[in-house]
Amino acid sequence: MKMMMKSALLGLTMLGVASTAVAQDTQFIPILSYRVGPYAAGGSGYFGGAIDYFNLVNATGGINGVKLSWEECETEYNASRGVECYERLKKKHGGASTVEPLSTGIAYGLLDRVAQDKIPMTTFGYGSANAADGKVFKWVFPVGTTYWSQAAAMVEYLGQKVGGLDKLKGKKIVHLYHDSAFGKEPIPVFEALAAKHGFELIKIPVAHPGNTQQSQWLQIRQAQPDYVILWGWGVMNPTALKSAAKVGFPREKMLGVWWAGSEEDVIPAGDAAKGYVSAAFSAPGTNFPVMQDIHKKIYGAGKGNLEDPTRQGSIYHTRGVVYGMVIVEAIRKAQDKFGKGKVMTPDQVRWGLEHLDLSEARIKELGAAAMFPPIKTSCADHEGSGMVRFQQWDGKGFKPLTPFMAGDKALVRKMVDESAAKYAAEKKITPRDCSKEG
Amino acid sequence: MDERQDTFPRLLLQHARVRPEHPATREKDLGIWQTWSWSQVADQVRALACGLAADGFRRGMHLAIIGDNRPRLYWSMLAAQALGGIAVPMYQDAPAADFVYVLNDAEIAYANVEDQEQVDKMLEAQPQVATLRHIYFDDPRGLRNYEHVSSFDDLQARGREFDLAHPGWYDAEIAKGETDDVSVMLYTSGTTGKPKGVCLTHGAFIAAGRGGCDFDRLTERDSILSYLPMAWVGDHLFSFGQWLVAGFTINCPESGDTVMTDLREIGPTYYFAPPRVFENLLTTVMIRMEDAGSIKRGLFRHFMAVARRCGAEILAGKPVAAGDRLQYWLGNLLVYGPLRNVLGMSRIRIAYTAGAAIGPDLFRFYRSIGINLKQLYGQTETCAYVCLQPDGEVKLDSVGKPAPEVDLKIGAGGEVLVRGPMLLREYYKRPDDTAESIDADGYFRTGDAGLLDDGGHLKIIDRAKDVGKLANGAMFAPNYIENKLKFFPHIKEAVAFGHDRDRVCAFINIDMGSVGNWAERRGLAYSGYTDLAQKAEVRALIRECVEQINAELAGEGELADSQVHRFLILHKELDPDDDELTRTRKVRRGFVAEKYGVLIDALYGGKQVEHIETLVRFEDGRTNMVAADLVIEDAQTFAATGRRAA
Amino acid sequence: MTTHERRSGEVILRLDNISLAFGGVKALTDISFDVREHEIRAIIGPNGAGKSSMLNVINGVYHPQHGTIAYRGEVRRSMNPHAAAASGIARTFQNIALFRGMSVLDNIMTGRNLKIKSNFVEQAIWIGRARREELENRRKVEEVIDFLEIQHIRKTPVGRLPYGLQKRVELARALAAEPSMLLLDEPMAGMNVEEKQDMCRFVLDVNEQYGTTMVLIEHDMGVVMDISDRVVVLDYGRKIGDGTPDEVRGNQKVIDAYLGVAH
Amino acid sequence: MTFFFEVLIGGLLSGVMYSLVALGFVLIYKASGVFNFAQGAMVYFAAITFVGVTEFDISPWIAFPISLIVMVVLGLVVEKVVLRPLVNQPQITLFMVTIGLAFFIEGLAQLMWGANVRGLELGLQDVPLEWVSERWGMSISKFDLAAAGVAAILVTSLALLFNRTRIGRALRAVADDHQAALAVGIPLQQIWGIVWGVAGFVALVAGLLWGSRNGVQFALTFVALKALPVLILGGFESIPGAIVGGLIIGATEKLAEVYIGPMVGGGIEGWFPYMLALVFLLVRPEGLFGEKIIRRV
Amino acid sequence: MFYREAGQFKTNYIDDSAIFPIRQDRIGFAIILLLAFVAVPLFATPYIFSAILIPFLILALAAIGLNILTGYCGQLSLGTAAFMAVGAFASYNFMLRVPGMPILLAFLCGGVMAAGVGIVFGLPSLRIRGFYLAVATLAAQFFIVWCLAKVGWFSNYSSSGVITAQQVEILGYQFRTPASKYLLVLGIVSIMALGAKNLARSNVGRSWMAVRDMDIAAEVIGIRLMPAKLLAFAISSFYAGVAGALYAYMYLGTVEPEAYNLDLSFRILFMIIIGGVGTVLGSFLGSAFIALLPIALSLLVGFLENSIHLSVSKSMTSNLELMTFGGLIIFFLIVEPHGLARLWQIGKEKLRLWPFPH
Repeated sequence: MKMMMKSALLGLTMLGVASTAVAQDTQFIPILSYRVGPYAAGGSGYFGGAIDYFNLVNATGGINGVKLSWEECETEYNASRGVECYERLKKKHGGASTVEPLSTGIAYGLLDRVAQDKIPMTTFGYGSANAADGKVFKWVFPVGTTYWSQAAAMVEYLGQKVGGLDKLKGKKIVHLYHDSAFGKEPIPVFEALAAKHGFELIKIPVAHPGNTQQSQWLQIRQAQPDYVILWGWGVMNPTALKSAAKVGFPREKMLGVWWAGSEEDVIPAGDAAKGYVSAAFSAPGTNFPVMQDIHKKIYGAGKGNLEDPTRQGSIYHTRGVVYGMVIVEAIRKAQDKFGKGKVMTPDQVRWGLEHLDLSEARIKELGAAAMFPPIKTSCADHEGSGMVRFQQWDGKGFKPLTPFMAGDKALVRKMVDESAAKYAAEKKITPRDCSKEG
Repeated sequence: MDERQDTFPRLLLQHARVRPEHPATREKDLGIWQTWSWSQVADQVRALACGLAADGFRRGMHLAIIGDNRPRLYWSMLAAQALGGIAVPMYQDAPAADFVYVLNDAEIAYANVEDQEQVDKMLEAQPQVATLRHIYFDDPRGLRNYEHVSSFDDLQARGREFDLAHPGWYDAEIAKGETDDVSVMLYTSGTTGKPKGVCLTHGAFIAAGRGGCDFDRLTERDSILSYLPMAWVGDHLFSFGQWLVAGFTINCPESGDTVMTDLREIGPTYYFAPPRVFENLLTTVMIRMEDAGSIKRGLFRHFMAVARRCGAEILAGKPVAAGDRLQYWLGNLLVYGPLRNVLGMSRIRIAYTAGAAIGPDLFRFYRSIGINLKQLYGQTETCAYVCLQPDGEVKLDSVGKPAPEVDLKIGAGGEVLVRGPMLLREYYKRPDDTAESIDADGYFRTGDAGLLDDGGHLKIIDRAKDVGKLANGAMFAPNYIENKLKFFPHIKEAVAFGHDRDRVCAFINIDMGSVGNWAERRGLAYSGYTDLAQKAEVRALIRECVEQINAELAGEGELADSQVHRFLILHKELDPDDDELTRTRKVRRGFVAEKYGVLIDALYGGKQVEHIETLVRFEDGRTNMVAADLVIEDAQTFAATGRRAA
Repeated sequence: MTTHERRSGEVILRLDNISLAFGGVKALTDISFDVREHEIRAIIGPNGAGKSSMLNVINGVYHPQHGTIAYRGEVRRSMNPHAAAASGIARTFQNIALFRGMSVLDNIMTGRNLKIKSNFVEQAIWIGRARREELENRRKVEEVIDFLEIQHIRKTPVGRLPYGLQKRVELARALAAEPSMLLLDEPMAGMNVEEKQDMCRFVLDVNEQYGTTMVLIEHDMGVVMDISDRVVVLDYGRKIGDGTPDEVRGNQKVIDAYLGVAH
Repeated sequence: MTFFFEVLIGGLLSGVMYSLVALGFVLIYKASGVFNFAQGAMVYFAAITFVGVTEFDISPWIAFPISLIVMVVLGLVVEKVVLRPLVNQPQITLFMVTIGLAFFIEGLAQLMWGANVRGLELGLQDVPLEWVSERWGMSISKFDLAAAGVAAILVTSLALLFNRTRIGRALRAVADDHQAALAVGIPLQQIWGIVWGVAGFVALVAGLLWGSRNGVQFALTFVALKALPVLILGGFESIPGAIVGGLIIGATEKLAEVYIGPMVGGGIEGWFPYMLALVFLLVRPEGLFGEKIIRRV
Repeated sequence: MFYREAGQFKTNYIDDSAIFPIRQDRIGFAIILLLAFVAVPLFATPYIFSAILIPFLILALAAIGLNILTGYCGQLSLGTAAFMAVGAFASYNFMLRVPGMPILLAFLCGGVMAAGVGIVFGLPSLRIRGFYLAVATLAAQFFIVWCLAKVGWFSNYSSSGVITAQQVEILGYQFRTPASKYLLVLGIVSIMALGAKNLARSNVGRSWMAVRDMDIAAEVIGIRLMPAKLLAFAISSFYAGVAGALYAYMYLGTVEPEAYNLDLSFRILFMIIIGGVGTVLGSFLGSAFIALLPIALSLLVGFLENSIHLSVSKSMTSNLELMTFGGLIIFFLIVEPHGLARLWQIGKEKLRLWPFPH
């Protein structure tokens, strides 16, 4: 007991002492990672990828000479701990440039805080879709794709599969979703598109954690849908695949959200996962030059972040690398405007995120051609792409089915604006006038 | 208004005028300290007095007061005095039979008692006490169906009616009071014979109280715990005389069981206890410290050593080395302060002990942890007011200097003689005794043998009549020896013999608590006092003590011949119930010598073992026979060292 | 004791043809007896005779299958504990049923819960009526503490007390309710002679001081015969004797079933 | 109607899986009065240990005994280090300590074997039985049937252990009355050790079955939550209760999700079993197989 | 050692039943309050406010709520977080739908709603007890969170079921800075803690403890079990509800029902077990322990990494953190099963009796 109190005290006194060797002239990025708990596999892959890329940038001279620095904090995917991590890291090492919690719950907890602290937050491929409206959400960047864009793209893809969107009429599509904010997010878009294209949408929720889905799949079998969209998370995904196999529903007709589209989601299902299709906002693989560089320069030097090096090029790892690239590009963009070789302030980084212009050419320069879609953000549009590609699991890896493609962007944009406006009204926020922004 | 402040009722009225809201009396009752201010006390006393008057109590009558320290019993004394009556407090734990004599002697007609227990005793005594007619009780519990007794509440109710019906009567009665009126009659337990009623006047007690208050600068802000028998002169001086002189607060504990807790709660500024209380306290401290962890014990030992080295000196304001001073300061923070606190003594300004000699170690212990413990010297006949130890002049072996207004001299045979306003008026109905105890010059013969040292401090050696001579003519002061023995925590009582004999022998009573604890720590099993007392280990333990005082006596001149050659440990504890001790726990030497003559013969006859059977009386009156074979121990003696007095 | 006259009054409790069974096990069979106001009524009988069940029926812990209970003129099929408490029946238990996590004072204070009128909001704010009631009740409780002479353990957690004192605290808790009838289930079980004497004194004092009617289960025959006015004898759930101590002592059935065997 | 039976049978079969987990709880609760919340963590630990061992190219037939030894040792260590010092503490304290234990075991499992999600193939395909589908148009999973078989074997052997062996009798005595068992000289601590060992074994079996079904991943710890309503329904101390409770919970939750779910927006499986158990308890507080409690005064 | 109790006597029952009957305790507590209300706002950093102190206080409030139910009334509950969710969502809806609703009143109403829901889920406690009841409260946990997510009205039909707390404003003052939020939370928590303490020391609290310690005896002395238990559920849920509202309004800002998941319930249960069941103080100590331990551990790990350049992988340290957390809980319960409050009490007794051992 005495010992413990002592160590607790020791820990507290270290609050002040725990400075690090990180120099002041670096661009600091807090990493709110989670490497324990139910989502540890995803967290370690994703943040491993980001850190690998940051290491690569530092190894090759930084961003115009500015090195990146970062510090990790374990959130356990828990909102409260995530907030604490954010608060702990936000002022460190000259201040956080940008933050990426990779958790819907934590992102909500940070929503007000980042606006207050003026630190841009990215929510790569998750979170609230209305945040794509930069007029209302000045500090939030769902860069790449939101759930709504993804939902639209899924319908687009299914339209292609049946031979045109008009052929969707009369088709039955099941939305099998994790019964949470995450799973319910795309429903408005699905409903709008169902109305538009005339397909029948059957919504079947799965209670958290989703480790039994017998009844849902019996219902699905009963309904005999044409397609099942799997909007799952964690253990729900392999369970869905297994249960699909159990009731004999063809996996080829299952279309997963990208969080249901990683190796971690299909491997536990074993053979039951073969043929399953999922969305993705980045392409996996180790063949991209940037991945090769990471392999050689970082893992070759023994500095790789993944404990299991064979996970290089996996879905989560490449997502993390993509995240890293986008952030680095945003900082580069900001440097272009505010001074090369300087450490950017969070607001400058925000400007960079708002003026991203990653053309195909630029992406190729980065050694990531076709790894992720072109992204061009603006004051009003914090998403910048909305493109998704589809991939199929063949038992060993995900094989691309389509190039990056988008759905009904106009409809999605309209819904985003409406939703953001409602949010602004509720929160009494006056939207920015983007015509006046530089 | 009468401005004279020469009787207690007048003092009461004075306080009620000057400090009506100041707390006068507190009693822990129903879980909290019920408080009465001076004006409330005055009001209560008025009602009591008028009630007594209504029931026919008149000037010159005696009012018996029997019970634990209760506010209404203290007020009863004032009520009696207000009517010109005389309060006669009695020892509450005496059996009914003992009361009969005193009740008759004092011609008691009215008795204010505490509770059912005392009422029962009064009723038991009543058939033999022709005068006793009115019995009033404080606590009505269990007395619901008693007839011919009345509660204080009823008495006061009658009093208030009487007061209304006779306006001015009460004030007139107080005005009639004279300072030379007898205010209280205290019975001396008397080491021999029947108790004598000592008649003390208002003036005597006020003089004694005022002298003490001035001497120690007592004010109305002080407070005291009143827990000693009300019939004892000490309590009467501190909880009554000084209370009314200084106007401070007296606090009555909840019950006998809770005195220590109550002491701690009240945290009095002024404290009075006979040595045995201090001794018991110290024993508890030491026993409780035995169970402490080694660090704490080490800390305690270390700082107690520091305190022994310099504590008393620091208290006396004498120069002490800076290092010691620092250590003492630390010790005060870590040990003495907390210790005073747990003992309930952190606020004590002045503590007195009297009634018996106090062991130097004991005395020094309290002074060294920062408690200003002093001794006083006096008798019932002198309102317990003869000598006081002035602050800064506290000597361990003296009882202090003559108090203000006290005229003291050493008479023939070393007897201490005193004269002053605090002297008794007479022994009630005993002119012979009165004449015998007060000489022609008005000096009272204290009966103690003592001597004045160079600084004018009085040192008491023994009772004058007890001081005898050994067969070789050397001085023999049994009390002196006994007290030395009793200063050992293991020894509770001792009786030394030697007058007209060739050497000194002694009876010993071991202290059950202390020796019992000692035995337990050694894994010594025993079934009770008798068994424990006769264990060889215990005898060896006591022999060490005896030999230690022999060594001391060897260096004390004339007393070197008084070394204890042989002793035995009695098979039972000397007990007031068996008449072996007085109610104030003084040994009745003659009685004991007679009762245990066979043992004395064995001691002097050189026997090694002696059989004895004794009848023991319990509190409830049952008796039992205790028998044992007592082993007699021989103790080593030492050749006289030191100077031999002229 | 100078005057020891008891004022036995009217019958206030009458039990008629009470039968109680648990599952198939009969605990009480067709028992009838009454209790008069202010009296000390003892229930005796060998172990398992159904004595405690009887008390449990009186204050509604058990609901008998047959029979009626008339208390102060009101006839019921069965009591319930709250109604019993509200109508002035208090009790103590054979196995001490004190609230072990609370101090002596708090335990006794719970005995006064029925006297409290303030609601929880007032109590949370701790002013006005709530505080006044708290203080009034505290005073009442202190009187009980004083009565039973447990001042020195007032703030001690009950778990730390020796058995005898716990029994006394339980009695105090029952007394705090100022009951008109007190059910005592073996109040002196497991006590030494001195503690028993004390307890006897308290029981008698309570009876005398407050006129409380007592229904008492006790094993110590000396005590029972000494202090009770009338005695009911149970054996195997049936009544085999009823009357004054002397009558019961002379009853052959009782002697056979109980006295002869037990002593 | 076919659909109803299909749902019912599917539910009963998945109920067996719940029972398997509940069994671990019951064993420990019965013997030592501990409500072992770490049972879920033990299931995860067991499964990941098994998979981890097979990753060293060790055959499952060897991996199984290895994992079994690991689990038994874990159980013994837990009993000795964690629970023995807490004998005679209130149940809630013991319960809390097992939550702490759950954290510890989860951390240990991930530390030893990494947080990676793994598949586990027991050679049993989780596909419909063809002849059943053909004959009645119902899909009954082979895997579920096999799991039910395993559970049946496990329960039978536990029942044998409890009823036929000396240890079993001692176990039952301990369950009935700790003090009395101690008094007649049953080595209480040894019994507790055995029970924790057996609980480890049950956890391994449950871990393998659940792992092969959903993959071996952290979420296996959640299966404990599925077992809790089974426990309330069946009673904490009853092995048959765990089995029957599991079946009832499994069947009703599937039926409810299918038939009631759509009316209220679905996703009711998370709370429905609890509500069911709750309602059941209100009617019969002593549980399925409990005896009516007479509260003595 | 620092106690000087001699001379502190009580002359009336008010003083005798005071929360801090000992003067030194009163002084100590006054110093703590002074520190909390004055010194901390002056010196603490925003990080300390918004990441440590605010959640610590809010969770302590929830722990007080659970302690009322579990610690005082003896009804084990695993659904605290759900009642917090009710409070949060109710407050949100009162703010949203009642024009001009003062925020404090909204918190109060949120608490009252939670109390109502608490009563409903407390009803089973009349029939079932112990772990059975505990598991039954899980039904509340899952059902309430499901309900809040499922019924769109609760979240004002937000597509994802998420609510965004409105700006907190009292008498025109907007609580934006961490320090101001901290002070508001501290004020609310202090007042409610006092209320809980008052309840605990008056008849309601004693009735609860009586029910907890021996329900039959409680019934026999006239305590009605149903009102007592339901009141405990109601007040407990009220506290949880207010805490939940504060959690949404003063801490997270935007929350989904899932934020009030079983994990949170368990964390709060931990708090009272580690802190001390049946004491208000324990709720604070437990909250401090559970809220600060992971932070302290991760800081410690960070410090070790930086100071001795331990280059262990991050997942390893994260797992070690988790194990240490679990291990410490085990260790703690073994060392002092009655929690930190008991430890404090023992320590205090020792200091009061110093230098005596007992």
